[in-house]
Amino acid sequence: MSTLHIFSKPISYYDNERLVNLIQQNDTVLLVGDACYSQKLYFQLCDKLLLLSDDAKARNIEIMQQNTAIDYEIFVAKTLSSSQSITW
Amino acid sequence: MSTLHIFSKPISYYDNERLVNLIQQNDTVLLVGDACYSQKLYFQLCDKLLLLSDDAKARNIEIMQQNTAIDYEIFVAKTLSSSQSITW
Amino acid sequence: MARFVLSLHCAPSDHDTTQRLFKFATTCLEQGHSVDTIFLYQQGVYHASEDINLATDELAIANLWQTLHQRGIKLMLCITAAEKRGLNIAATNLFTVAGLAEFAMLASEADKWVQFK
Amino acid sequence: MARFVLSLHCAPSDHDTTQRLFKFATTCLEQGHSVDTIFLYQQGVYHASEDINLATDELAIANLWQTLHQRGIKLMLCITAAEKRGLNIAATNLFTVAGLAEFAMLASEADKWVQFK
Amino acid sequence: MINVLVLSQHSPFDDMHIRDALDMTLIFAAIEQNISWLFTGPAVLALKENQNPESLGLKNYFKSIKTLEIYDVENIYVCEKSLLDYNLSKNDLIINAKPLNFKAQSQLISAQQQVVNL
Amino acid sequence: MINVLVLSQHSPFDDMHIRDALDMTLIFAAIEQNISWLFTGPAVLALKENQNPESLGLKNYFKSIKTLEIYDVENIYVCEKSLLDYNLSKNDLIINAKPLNFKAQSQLISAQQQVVNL
Repeated sequence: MSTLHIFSKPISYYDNERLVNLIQQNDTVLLVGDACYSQKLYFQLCDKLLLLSDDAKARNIEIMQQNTAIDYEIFVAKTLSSSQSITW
Repeated sequence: MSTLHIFSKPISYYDNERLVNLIQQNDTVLLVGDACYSQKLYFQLCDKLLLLSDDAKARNIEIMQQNTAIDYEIFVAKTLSSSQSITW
Repeated sequence: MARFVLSLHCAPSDHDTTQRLFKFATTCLEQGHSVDTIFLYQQGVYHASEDINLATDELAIANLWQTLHQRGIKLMLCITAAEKRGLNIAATNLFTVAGLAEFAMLASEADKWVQFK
Repeated sequence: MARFVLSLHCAPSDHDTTQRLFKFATTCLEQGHSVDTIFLYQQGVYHASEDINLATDELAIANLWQTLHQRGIKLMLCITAAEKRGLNIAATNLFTVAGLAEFAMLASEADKWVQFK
Repeated sequence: MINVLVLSQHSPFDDMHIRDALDMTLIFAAIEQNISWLFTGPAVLALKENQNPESLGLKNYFKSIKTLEIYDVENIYVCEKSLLDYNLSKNDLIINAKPLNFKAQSQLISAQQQVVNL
Repeated sequence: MINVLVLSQHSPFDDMHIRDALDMTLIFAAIEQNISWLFTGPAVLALKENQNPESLGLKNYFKSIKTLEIYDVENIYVCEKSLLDYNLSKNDLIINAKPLNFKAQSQLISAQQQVVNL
């Protein structure tokens, strides 16, 4: 089981260095809201990202090939399949 | 004439890289509130810092030799002797 | 089917987070899960104000809370957080004033607690 | 002697910024300067709430505003910011409800505008 | 007439920061002061084209930004480095904003009587 | 009984973040859950000794942090790296908090049912 890390702001809002060290290989990183704008920079935290589809679309963000757009059903399902979630 | 830059939070709250480039040689950097905790790290922005004395004392912070403690009279005077102030 | 509690930590001026909380909560219900409470904490308590006055092209926050309430979700706010922040606790709309302990007990029984901020 | 305007941008739960604004404003007056207004903007508008309820070991915020008011400083708040955030603009304590233009004119005439947040 | 600079550093939907800055900019223009607006860091994203906040139920304040020129607000600036950070070019922006390097931003700041960071 | 972790990342007088986290920690202890509290980043400064907020008129909530042990809150953790960043050692802290490296922090997180970031 792994942790779901939820980010809602561009990565410059957070302390990357600590986060890089806290996020584990098998954890999931989900970008919602304004975090979607910096999907490229979030790669330093995790090499596979989920983006909340509605939020990305409203911001005219094309989801990069290696990333995955998810809807609210999957968002809810991910919180259940993770051992714990952290809203950063 | 120069700019007065006022910071109230530890430096990790800000985008250092942009600030380093925006603060000029002859500008003044004033640390108030929780910014006083990171006087050492603020040297990357400016090599001479002012700290608001009351705020530093309440936090049990010893002011480093190269920095200067100021009271509210000097705080007010500094806003007047600077061309403009920015509260970051 | 799982039991959720959700907490909201940002002021009503953060419309983006508000719409996300709404969609997450309604999706939980549509998937057959239960949402035992939505709890206002920190700046989130201001959502219970009866004086929010928004233009028609803004997010219809009042309608969102009305919908969540009608679907049976218990809307709660933290009394300590509210008193310190100046919310009128005698007029809190659809929200019930509660102690932190009441929420903590619901959170302890829930399968998942998801924060929105 | 100079003319100041000051603006406050954080919620009343930020006691540290509040005490700093108070000391700065009173020092301005003691130094013979004038403070043409203190203006509440963004989350600062919640300072005008009449329902802030703090224990006696907390910063006596109400007293600070009372003192500033008694010393003749015009306390103002932004109506647009207040309506969106749920402040009851019919009960704003010592603060006068004003449009942004009113403040902007004072700021344009002042020698210095200092923000607190 | 004084020079006033509004500084925006927050991302587009972070609370109402950009909208508060927009209101402030418009008001200073209305009372005929020499107003400038500088977007830096994630705030530059508020100028990105083809965004559609209505799909989330949110107000489309980008439309109001587009009308700034009508209100004679012509001094709109963006941080060149921040555009790069978010892969934006001048042509991806909804208004005609002037990209500034750090030195030019410092000069802009130095020319002001008041700087307000919202 | 479930494992709940309160996470603090804000500086001591940034709004009421640390105080909100303190309240949350005490409540979960009171209802007899297995509560832990992790201080990381500038939040570690809330554990620095000899601070005197009364001199600013502010409530001294550090006194309440000191009483955590009385309420059987024993799982207090600090980020080792953050202590270094602020030149603090374990002996400069007002309570007996366990310094954790990043790996141990990740393990702590993995052991929780709920993690709340305040």
